[in-house]
Amino acid sequence: MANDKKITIRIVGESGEGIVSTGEILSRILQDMGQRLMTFRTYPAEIKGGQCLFQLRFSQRSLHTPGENPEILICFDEKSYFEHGMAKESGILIYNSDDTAPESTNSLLSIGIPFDSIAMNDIGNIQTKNMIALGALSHLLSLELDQVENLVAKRFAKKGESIVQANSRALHTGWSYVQDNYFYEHSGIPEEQADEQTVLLSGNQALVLGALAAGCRFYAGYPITPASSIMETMIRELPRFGGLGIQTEDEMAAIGAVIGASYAGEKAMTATSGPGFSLMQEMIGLASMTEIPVVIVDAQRAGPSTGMPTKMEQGDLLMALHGSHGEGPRVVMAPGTVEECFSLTVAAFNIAEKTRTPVILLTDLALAQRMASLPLTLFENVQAIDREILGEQIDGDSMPYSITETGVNPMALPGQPDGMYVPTGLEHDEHGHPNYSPDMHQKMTEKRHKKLGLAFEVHKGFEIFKSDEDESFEIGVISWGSTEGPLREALESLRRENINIPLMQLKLLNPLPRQALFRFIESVEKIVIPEHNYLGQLAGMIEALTAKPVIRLNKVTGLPFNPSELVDFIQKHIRLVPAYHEAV
Amino acid sequence: MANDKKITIRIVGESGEGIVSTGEILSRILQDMGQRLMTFRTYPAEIKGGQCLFQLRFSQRSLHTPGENPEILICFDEKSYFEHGMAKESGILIYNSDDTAPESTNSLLSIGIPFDSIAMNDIGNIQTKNMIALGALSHLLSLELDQVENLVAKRFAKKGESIVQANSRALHTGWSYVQDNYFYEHSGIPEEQADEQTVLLSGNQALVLGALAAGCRFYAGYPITPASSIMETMIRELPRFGGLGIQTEDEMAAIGAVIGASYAGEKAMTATSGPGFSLMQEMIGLASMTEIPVVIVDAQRAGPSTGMPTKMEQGDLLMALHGSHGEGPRVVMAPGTVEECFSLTVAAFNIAEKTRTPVILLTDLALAQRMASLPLTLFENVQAIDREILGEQIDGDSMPYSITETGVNPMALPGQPDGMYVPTGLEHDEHGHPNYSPDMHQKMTEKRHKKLGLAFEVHKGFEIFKSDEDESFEIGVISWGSTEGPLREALESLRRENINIPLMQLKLLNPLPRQALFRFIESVEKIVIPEHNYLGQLAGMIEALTAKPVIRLNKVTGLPFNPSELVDFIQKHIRLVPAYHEAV
Amino acid sequence: MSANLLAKDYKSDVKPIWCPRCGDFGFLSALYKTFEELQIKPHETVVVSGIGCAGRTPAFIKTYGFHGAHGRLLPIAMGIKLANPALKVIGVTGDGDAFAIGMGHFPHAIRRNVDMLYVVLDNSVYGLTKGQSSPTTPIDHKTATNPFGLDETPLDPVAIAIAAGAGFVARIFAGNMKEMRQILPRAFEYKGFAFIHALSPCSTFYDTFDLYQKHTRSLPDDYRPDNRIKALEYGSSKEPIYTGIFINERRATMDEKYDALLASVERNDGIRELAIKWGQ
Amino acid sequence: MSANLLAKDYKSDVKPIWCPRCGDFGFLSALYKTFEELQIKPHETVVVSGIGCAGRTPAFIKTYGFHGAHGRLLPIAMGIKLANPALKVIGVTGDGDAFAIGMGHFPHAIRRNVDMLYVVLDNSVYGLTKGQSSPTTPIDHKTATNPFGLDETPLDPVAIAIAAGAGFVARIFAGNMKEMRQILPRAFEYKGFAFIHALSPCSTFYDTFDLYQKHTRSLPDDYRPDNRIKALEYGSSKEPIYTGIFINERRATMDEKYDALLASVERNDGIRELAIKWGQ
Ligand SMILES: Cc1ncc(C[n+]2csc(CCOP(=O)(O)OP(=O)(O)O)c2C)c(N)n1
Ligand SMILES: Cc1ncc(C[n+]2csc(CCOP(=O)(O)OP(=O)(O)O)c2C)c(N)n1
Ligand code: SF4
Ligand code: SF4
Ligand SMILES: [Mg+2]
Ligand SMILES: [Mg+2]
Repeated sequence: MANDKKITIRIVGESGEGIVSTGEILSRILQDMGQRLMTFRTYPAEIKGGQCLFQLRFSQRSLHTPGENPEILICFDEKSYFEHGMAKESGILIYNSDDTAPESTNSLLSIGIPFDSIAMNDIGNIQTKNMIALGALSHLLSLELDQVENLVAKRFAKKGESIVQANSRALHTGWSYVQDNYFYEHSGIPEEQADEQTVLLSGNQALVLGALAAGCRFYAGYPITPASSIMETMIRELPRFGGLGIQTEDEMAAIGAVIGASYAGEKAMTATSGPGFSLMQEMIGLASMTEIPVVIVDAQRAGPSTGMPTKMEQGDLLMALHGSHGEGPRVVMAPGTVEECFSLTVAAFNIAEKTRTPVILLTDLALAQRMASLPLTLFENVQAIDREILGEQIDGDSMPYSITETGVNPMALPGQPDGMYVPTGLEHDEHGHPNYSPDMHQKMTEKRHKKLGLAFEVHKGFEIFKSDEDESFEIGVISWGSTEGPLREALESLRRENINIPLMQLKLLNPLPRQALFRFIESVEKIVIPEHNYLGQLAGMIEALTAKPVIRLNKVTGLPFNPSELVDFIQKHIRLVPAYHEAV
Repeated sequence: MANDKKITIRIVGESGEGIVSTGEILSRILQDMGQRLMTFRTYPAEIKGGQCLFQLRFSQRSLHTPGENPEILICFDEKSYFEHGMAKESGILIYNSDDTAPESTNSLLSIGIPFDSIAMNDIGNIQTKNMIALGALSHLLSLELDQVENLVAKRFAKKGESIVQANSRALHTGWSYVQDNYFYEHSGIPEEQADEQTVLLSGNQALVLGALAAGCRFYAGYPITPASSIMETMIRELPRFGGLGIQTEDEMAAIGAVIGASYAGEKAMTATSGPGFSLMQEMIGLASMTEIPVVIVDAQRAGPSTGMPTKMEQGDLLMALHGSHGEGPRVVMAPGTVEECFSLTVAAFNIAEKTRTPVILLTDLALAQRMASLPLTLFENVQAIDREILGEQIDGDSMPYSITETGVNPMALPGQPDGMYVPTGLEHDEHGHPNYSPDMHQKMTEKRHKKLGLAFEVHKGFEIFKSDEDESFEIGVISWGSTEGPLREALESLRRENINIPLMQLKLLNPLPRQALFRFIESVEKIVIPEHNYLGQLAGMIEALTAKPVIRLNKVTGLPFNPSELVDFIQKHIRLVPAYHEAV
Repeated sequence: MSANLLAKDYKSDVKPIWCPRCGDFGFLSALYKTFEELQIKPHETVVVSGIGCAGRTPAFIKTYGFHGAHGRLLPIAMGIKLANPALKVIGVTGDGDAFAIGMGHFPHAIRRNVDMLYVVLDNSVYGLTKGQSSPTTPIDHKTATNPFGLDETPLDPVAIAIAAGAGFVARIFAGNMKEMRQILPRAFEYKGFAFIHALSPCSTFYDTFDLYQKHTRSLPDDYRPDNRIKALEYGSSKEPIYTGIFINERRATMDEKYDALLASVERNDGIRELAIKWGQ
Repeated sequence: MSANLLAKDYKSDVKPIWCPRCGDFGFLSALYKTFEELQIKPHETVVVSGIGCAGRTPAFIKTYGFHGAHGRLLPIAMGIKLANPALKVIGVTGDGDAFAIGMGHFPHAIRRNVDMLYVVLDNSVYGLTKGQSSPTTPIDHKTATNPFGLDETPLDPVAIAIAAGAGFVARIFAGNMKEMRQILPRAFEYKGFAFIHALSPCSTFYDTFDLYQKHTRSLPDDYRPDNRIKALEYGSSKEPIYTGIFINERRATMDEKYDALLASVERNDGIRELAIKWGQ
């Protein structure tokens, strides 16, 4: 059974050498061949220059991560090798023999190809280096060269016939170079098709699809890495759904427009990253106070300040919960996978509409840019919940902010006769009129917080991964966001060594699924929480909630956990007495 | 011994009737007479209209609160009585007999004075109502009428001779009205002088003095209640100290200018309240990342959003800690008293300069506007710490961000030859050059957090109040900010019933004085944390830190705790099993 | 809803909290009357504001409204208008809200040509926060935050609006009811971003009523609002301070462009199909 | 420090990360040369920037600098100047940073007349974030965020600066070294807020080099920079796009006013005395 085989390919080189497009083309081909993929990329913040990495991994089963050490590494220059080369002995290295050959390779087989001279002398276009590499790769993977050629031709059609021709020649040359000079026994790609139809989408693309599926019809945003592509796609697609997306002058304008549009009846969203999210805080408080449903995506990147705009981090959790003055409750959710970038976005809108509360969706740079194969069924039968509209229910009693059992009132929409009201950021009575009496503030504060509980009617807020029916464990892991993938892979590999560790992945970070959390925590002796931040932000929340100490695993390097480092971490910590985090 | 006698006077009426100026004049007189005072005011957010309250309490000893039920209540209309009247049977009521007499008074003696008719008919100026009341009060307190008259004349001198005259007549009329119509055996104000010289200052005034004493020479701000008076005073006073204060176009400009000024070498501060504080978050992250010392005052008011601009709350603690994206560490401090508005502001600057980190000073509306008698010695021998300047130390090794043992580097100031560097919000290496390598980010993140520990070299971060040498207690209270006063008063009264409860008042909220906290918590069975917010923000922090559940007492009415409600709360909760906060 | 609506029918049951003689009363009353004159439909109208004394306006009007955050009126108003272009959107706020903290949005609302009326009640002071300087406070006027006269040259909102390319720019004085009644209906009829600089004295912190009474003058009868250079000359004159319509030019609005786009664009064929298009 | 400094002495050891043929190179090189010409003292100079490709400038210059936050250049620069008026403060940033997110500070820096040079390298696009529209992108230019041509009328920064009352307003083209070398020294010498609108093409996302080569023209020789109405006429002309100094008028700067105040004011007599003054 070749079913379980996973192959990882890494392409590294200077930014501008076509690293990403080579990776993307290869990914498409493998996707076409019925493989399941997951990708990862990391690149410098500058427009040009700096080292860049694209990694893809494929298999016939769903993947949790884009892999660690590659089976095949393509490396355009020595510098890239040292920054992104192989960590331990493994796989095949293809390097640029016109550059210095990497001194200390750990590869089992090294293939030197003079990319520069072939590109310049044989093809007559230095830009075709990456196509030579792709040709070589195609041979190693025994891909159909025709198919590769077609896809490349399609992608570069706009650049004109001569480029397409040059690319074709480069592909063939690369293919032949390996065929002629090396002998490599490859197993080929399994023929057998994966059982479901899948599509290869990035986290941001899945999120946009989720928003559209949920009924989002207004988008306003401001460019920022890694959220810009959400805006660009929304602006392009929304009109075809009868909606509108705009770029505003800053993030405060973006969230302002979103609040206005939602007040006027459209489901509305904005997306940003850390710096823009900080700027939106005051207005998020306004949405909370006026009970206008909005969805805000924070695609986290490494901070603080401008930080590392092209690196990932999970540093914004506590800001998502508490980033505004006073206590303006918000719902906070975090997808762990590309698939959830779709499904939790739908849930985010549903919760926003149901609770009339801002919902914050925390993704991160790695997840936003990760591509993964998703089953097409995901996009079928999506349930969208709409806010309750005042409609015909108008009677003497219905006030825009009356204190109901759930805390939620139907919304009147401008244009609707007799529903007139004026939302205000001031504390207000049930009519929405400014009111600062002690009682009113206490009651309204309670009302605004109470509504959050309704989120659980849309989403239970967590998922638990455990392989067997054990009832109690020495150690249990709790996670949020994109650490899910490496953790699942790490725990699966521990399980193969008969170490059974359950994982609770939290999807709702506010409100927290308390009961499930308590149950989970009661079933384990020690809790480990790995996070890409320094403070252990979720860890602190769990400790506050459960009064139980947590073992923190914190990594702030801008790069996602590898399953193997998690395995090492856990194995190292599993025998230690739980200790408070010692920093600060 | 009259030493311990405390008298509380409350004046209530419609905003615009001179409630506050009457209270302030009376306070000055009592201050002149060597009394120790504390005041409280609450008023509507509108410029005109709405009910308004001024309360003052005096004694020969320092006070913890402005009192609860007044010994004397002056009430200009019935509506005010119902909003701000007496809760239980006590004291003397002076009411406006031209208005409806309060129906259900709880007072022991009621004095009706026809304020309107006297003012209109006898004095010929309806504005003098409050002076008639002041005259009556002067009689009840057997003040020197001459002295009162002089102070009033001084205060109204600008308004012209005829106003001064009318006021004098009104004072005399009020005095005589009580003398002629009522018999009241008053004990008078103790002659004996308090032992130290004191001054009567508001929280905001004390804070400004602290900033000036610490060496603050640049201020930028934007108007907002209750921080505006800090800006107005700084702008007026700074030039006399060789500095400059400005009003900017918004809060982002204010914090930007402050960061620029501090980079260029001046100690700099801004002050705001919730909405402005939210807007500053991105820039606070920049200060943290670039290691520019700045002091930011957040005079909290009731939130979220515009909220209740003239009411108090403690809702911004978690935002102060985590309000910016990524993890840009800041020091957070909170004065509990007017005295500490001075001393902790000095400490805030000292910590900022020492750690090159933004320091946030959390006050609140009640504290900002509270007046209290402070010993003059407070303002003597203030120790100001200055940042370490690169100066002569320049050598090959000194880089602007080198990773030193403490984490802190001396600062080069523009103008200084050879110290040139470019602070950046991007992650950077020791030279300050942008650098996104995994190692560098991890190290620099650690460096920025580690520095916070130096705060304890300036301030130990807490104070413990306990009356005896007991080593362990059934219950212990932890508090922050202006709940200190009512708590001390509450615990003192419990102590009189032989219930000994220690209080730990936290002054440094980040970093927390962990060791002292652990010691304190180990000495008590149950922890109670009263806060003016809904979530129990400090409570959550303590639970996270100590993994010990806390009994939360939360009040979000916009009004400060009364000692008696704290006593009730504590007595009610003292027998209960600690329970998680049940909301949400 | 068919019966004739009177000015008073547009009053909400919240009483204005303004001080006696506040200029804002004059404007509000002209607004009620204009509503009556044009028989504005309350439920199809949204009055949006920022924070300040002027910003309290929506609460006093029986239409839809939005009392937002300080400085963010324009983005909120834009969102409302784009979500439902059938609504009549009116922004009313103060000079600090509009030209200090809200300044960044002003030229952008203008260049987008959001179809709305934007009235800034300019009292050259911060009223609600009690007397600090605003961007339009004259240099020589000492305020709580300008005790030494260190202040800056005041901004000229009309000049900025013209330079940013606004299609409708006018100035009114809250003490001149007759002229307000003439200008407001024209601003309402204008399709596009209409900016009104409304001189509205603060009787409590900076009473400029007499000053404006004396120094304002209506634009000459032969003034034609179609020339930007001329508009700038008249608009920024300090003596006299002209009131009237400086510019009145029509161009395509954001919602019109958007409508045209919607009419021209192919409809989607569902989420699944989009996923296939992107992902295969 | 007394030896003659050459242009190259002002280069830091950080290499510009800009794309080949980026317009910003041209400006930077003119700046180095102007530094040499004026023998600017590196340690008394601070180059402040926002975020963007243009915003990276300070890193490449061997003076003091500050690479701040997106849109906040002007407040930071003002703080630096007010804290130490002896410093020469130069702001350099992009059109998005300056006129989108940073727009709100622009008229205020102008009216305060902060003594600094403010250069906006305008490529009419967001470079660093890869090709979105900026406030100065022409309507007909399709971008990642303007796929349908729904965009707005571009802002005219020179017109806004003039309307806000700036004392020094100029336009340069990064492809015209000769003229930059003439204008930059004059801007440096100007005491007060000097604004330079620098046309600086983005070779990667919107290459307008040839366009500007063709359409820019220097102001006529007899143009005198002392008339705002005329300045507006020339400054906002689209064909040709004029380069040169539109306005050059002196008025008191913020630091001068502040110096005068400091000289006139009575010194304090200590904190204790102030406490007594307020509290007794
Ligand atoms: C972010 C923020 N900063 C400051 C304030 C405080 N604030 C309320 S209204 C106002 C200005 C009022 O002036 P203006 O806009 O001229 O309106 P006016 O009261 O004069 O009508 C300010 C600064 C606030 N509410 N929010
Ligand atoms: C608050 C915030 N929002 C968004 C960004 C992302 N961002 C970085 S640079 C930039 C704009 C760059 O355009 P421009 O100012 O024109 O400079 P250019 O790159 O074209 O020189 C943006 C939106 C950010 N860093 N901070
Ligand atoms: S303070 Fe001024 S602006 Fe505000 S209501 Fe009173 S008069 Fe009007
Ligand atoms: S993207 Fe454009 S602006 Fe940025 S460096 Fe490249 S050419 Fe210059
Ligand atoms: Mg105003
Ligand atoms: Mg640009």
